[in-house]
Amino acid sequence: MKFAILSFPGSNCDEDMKYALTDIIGAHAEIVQHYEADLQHYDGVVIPTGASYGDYLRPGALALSSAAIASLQAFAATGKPVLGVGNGFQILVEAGLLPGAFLRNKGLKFRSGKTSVKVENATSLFTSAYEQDQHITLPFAHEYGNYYVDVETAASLKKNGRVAFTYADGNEDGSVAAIAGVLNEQGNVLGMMPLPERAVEVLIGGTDGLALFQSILKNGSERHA
Amino acid sequence: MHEPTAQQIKDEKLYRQMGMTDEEFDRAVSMLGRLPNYTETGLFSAMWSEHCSYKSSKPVLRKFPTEGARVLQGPGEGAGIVDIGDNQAAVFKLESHNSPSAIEPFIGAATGAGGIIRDVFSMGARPVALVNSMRFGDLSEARDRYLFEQAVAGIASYGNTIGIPTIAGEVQFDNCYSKRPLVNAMAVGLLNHEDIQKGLASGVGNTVMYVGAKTGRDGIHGATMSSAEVAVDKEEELPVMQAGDPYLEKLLMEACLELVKSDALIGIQDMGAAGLTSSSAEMASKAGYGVEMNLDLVPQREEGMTAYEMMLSESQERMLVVVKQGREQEIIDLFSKYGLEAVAIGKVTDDKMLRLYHKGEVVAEVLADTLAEDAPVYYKKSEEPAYYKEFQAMANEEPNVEDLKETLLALLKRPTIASKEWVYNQFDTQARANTVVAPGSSAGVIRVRGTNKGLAMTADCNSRFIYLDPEMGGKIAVAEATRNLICSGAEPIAATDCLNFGSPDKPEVFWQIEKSADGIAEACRKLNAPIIGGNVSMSNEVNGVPVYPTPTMGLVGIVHDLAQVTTTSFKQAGDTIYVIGEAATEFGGSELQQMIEGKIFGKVPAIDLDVEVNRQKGLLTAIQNGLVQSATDLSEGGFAVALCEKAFDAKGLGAEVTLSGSPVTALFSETQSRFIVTVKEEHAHAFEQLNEDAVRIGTVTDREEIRITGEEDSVLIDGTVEEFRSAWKGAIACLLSSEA
Amino acid sequence: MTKVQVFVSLRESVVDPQGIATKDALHKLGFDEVGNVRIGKMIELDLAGTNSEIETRVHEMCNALLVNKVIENYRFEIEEVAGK
Amino acid sequence: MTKVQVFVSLRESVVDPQGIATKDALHKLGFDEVGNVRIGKMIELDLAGTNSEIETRVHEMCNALLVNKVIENYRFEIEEVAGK
Ligand SMILES: Nc1ncnc2c1ncn2[C@@H]1O[C@H](COP(=O)(O)OP(=O)(O)O)[C@@H](O)[C@H]1O
Ligand SMILES: [Mg+2]
Repeated sequence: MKFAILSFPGSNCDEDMKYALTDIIGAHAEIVQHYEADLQHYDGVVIPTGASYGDYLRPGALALSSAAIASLQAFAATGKPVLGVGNGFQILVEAGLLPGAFLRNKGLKFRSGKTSVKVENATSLFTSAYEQDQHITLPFAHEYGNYYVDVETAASLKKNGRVAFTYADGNEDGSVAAIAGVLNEQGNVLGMMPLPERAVEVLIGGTDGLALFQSILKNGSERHA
Repeated sequence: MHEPTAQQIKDEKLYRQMGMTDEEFDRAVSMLGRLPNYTETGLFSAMWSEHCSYKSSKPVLRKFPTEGARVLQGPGEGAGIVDIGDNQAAVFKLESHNSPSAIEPFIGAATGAGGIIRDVFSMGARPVALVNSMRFGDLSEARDRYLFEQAVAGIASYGNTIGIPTIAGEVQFDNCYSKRPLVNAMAVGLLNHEDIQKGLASGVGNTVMYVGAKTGRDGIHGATMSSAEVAVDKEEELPVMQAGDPYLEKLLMEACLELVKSDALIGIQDMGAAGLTSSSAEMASKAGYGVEMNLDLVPQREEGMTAYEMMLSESQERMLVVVKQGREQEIIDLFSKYGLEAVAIGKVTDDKMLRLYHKGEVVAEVLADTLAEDAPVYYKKSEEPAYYKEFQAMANEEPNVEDLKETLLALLKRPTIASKEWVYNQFDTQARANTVVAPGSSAGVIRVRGTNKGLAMTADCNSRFIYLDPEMGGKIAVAEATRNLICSGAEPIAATDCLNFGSPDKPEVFWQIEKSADGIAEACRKLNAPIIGGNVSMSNEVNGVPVYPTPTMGLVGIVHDLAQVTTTSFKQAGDTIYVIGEAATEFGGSELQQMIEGKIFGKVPAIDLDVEVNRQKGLLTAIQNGLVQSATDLSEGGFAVALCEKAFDAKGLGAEVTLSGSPVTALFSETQSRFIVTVKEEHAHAFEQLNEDAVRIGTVTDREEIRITGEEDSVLIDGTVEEFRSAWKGAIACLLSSEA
Repeated sequence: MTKVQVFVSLRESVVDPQGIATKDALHKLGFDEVGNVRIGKMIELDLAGTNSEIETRVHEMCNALLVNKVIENYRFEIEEVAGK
Repeated sequence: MTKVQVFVSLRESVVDPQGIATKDALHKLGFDEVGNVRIGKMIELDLAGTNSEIETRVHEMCNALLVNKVIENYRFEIEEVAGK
């Protein structure tokens, strides 16, 4: 499987994502700059975290000015997997590929650390290698991690299994329904604030993020077969 | 606004408003052979400020050891460089941003981080980690709480946005810093030897290019300002603050790191203090050439800027680069890929002049050397303050303590000792996915990708010790920093310093500077930590009262094998607990003394550098031989605090130890060169062989309890880890939420 | 050039953590008369064009980028430079 | 309760990175007519008191908390709730 890591000006964790996908997971991944964003030849697109456009105006918003957004929307429409983590999630939301929006953390401060996350849907192509309701520990780092959708939308997301992850102990940033990760209707676009690419090595952040990438690989290669 | 004439500047002594003395002005006139015009006077005043010229600290800096087998670049460039093997090198420097932070803490701290990051990538290195060292008042006053909260947020916003993890630092609180915080930032970078760059403008005809942010009227005379006492009450009258743009700096950093691979590049330097002036004059002077610039070509953010304003602006995120004649287009294309402008604004000449054109006229013509090299050097008067004799004459006594446990709990709540989680949880400590040890242990450690090595880093300075006894205190600052590295399994390889002091015109202050430098220099020699760069910040005073002398030390070490990385926390029940070094009755400048007496006095703990070297060698060897489970150095609060810290993050573990001697001394004294180490039983013998000063005092238990007994089984401390932890963890947040 | 001020505020239904914190801080400082506090953005644009052109274009800018309709509302004022 | 809107903007000469980035984005989206962009705050307060009381108090609030005089300017408008 061949991944494009879509990098916008200011995206600063594209290298981390590439390292996780290639050196650790053993997948094929290339960093694609937003201006050369021709994504058709890839089997999956990952939008890394890290303050694209300085998080100015609204985190993720200024990416809308890039031609890459159109090709991203086209790519998502093909049903191939699109993963956005951290700022990547914020970009997916601003681009209308996922519902909702992000508010400043309830505590008004940037927070980084590790958090316990519950797998709410272990049937998606991103999460099938996890157990249903499994609790995993993932790093996070954000100032606008406070996910907002109106009550009705939240309810329907839950009902339709589109809530992939929730915060298991303490929802400190104030996300609606403790939502930590959301799928689109077709289930091929996932956005999440916790950072799985920082949890693929014992030495660094633990290994609870591995299963997410393994899921994508497994399901990806199956749909190719 | 109409600029005064050269004659008016002289007659009305206008140069004084720019921070120049009469003598300095006369010196400039004689060097120039004529009266300087307004722009030229600005150049001199900025370049001859303490901040740019080190005019009063140069003689002191000469004391420092700057050579070593690993040193590739000592002081003088943007940052120092040390070899770390495998054709790679570590590049780092510590720098102050105290005055801006006193005026606008968020912006001041943020641009401090931004500036030191630029210093590192201007050497050709990829910045991989940040460290900071900060000082504030004790948080009882609203202004100090504001300064603290905003400075932390400022550093966080810059580091997080640009994507460089903050992996270590220190914050201490004392009212000598009330309204006059210290904010020191350190950046560490990595490069391959062949990519080392210098700030040189050489080769007649080569092109001087301006890259990065446009120039505005912000930060004019920042350099002179940061060399003077700040009046925080007159905010509106202050010059416009130079705000930072971490997003732009990220783009600039990536572009410059691509640029250093190009053979078109001759030299590159950050436009830091005194912006265009210092970068152009220094690049010319260092290279022995001249530089000629047409200011009409400088990218400008505002209209109608004068030559004076452009040369003295401290707008952030700008670099000056010199490239081979004829290769300009390549550079322009390179930068435009990152959405940045690169503009040719001048060329290198052979007449050693800094010559500036504006609107078709020559507006300044000064020998570059007179601005840089030949800046005045002062040998300030030094005088031992009366307090020093007094303190030295005092006998060492124990503060009287009623309840040992209550005292320990109170110490754990002292902001200087309490958990700094409130601070470092606001930093992205994991960006770049190389952080092996995040803030919370002795030193921060990152992996060097592609190798099995790690880089450890720390910043330390106990200014109370330095105030009471600058020479001893200087030694202690270096020793504490190396202890933090050793306890993490790293071999110290080099140091950087930031000398934060009061006004050097005060003989007592200059005495503190000299003496602490003596102590630092000796300790750096003994502990093999050459000083490869640093920064001086003077006149840190409020209403004429200097802060405690605070020469912060930033140290970097190598972990030769990541398997040797060691942390503070207990690892396993049943492990043997050792203490290395005996407690003596030494409370001068200790946290306990400040807490109980409300002031500090007396002799500081004595440090014997030979003993220090020995113990560090023994401990590091033991760690490298895989004999050590956990290690901590004893610092503020002494033994009891350090023992608790080892239990706080160790799930399900506690400690039972027995101490001899007077309880208060055994628990709280800040005697130097001491460590608490835990060792697997099967390694006990081998460990003892290597550390003759190690004494078995107890074992790690599988109960979350801390139990310390004294002689005849007297119980000194007995409590659950949780009660100590909650005192320690919540203290800072609690102080911040307090009213009034 | 015409100056346009776009005022962006959070929708009623959206809680404003910053507004709440500011209100508490004001109360702490003794400004007890303060009720609700909401914090929004003021975006100042210099624009070329006739007022009616500007009017349509600013709506377009708000929809395309400046405002996130999920959480925000906006209004704007066009002021002649002369009017300053 | 009276509604007060405080408009906080950056002092002239203070760089506004957010404004610059937003301007570039607007240009990329084809809004070439956009000149300078500056982004400030709008703080909406519900207050009790007579207009003249409110006027003095709001100035106090701005000095005490709402405005950072080192880098920001402010102005405000008092509008009768009726006036909405
Ligand atoms: N401002 C800061 N930024 C990042 N880390 C910090 C900061 N202040 C303290 N820390 C971290 O908190 C831990 C304790 O700090 P400190 O009490 O100074 O340790 P020590 O006494 O061993 O020097 C260290 O890991 C240190 O790196
Ligand atoms: Mg320390």
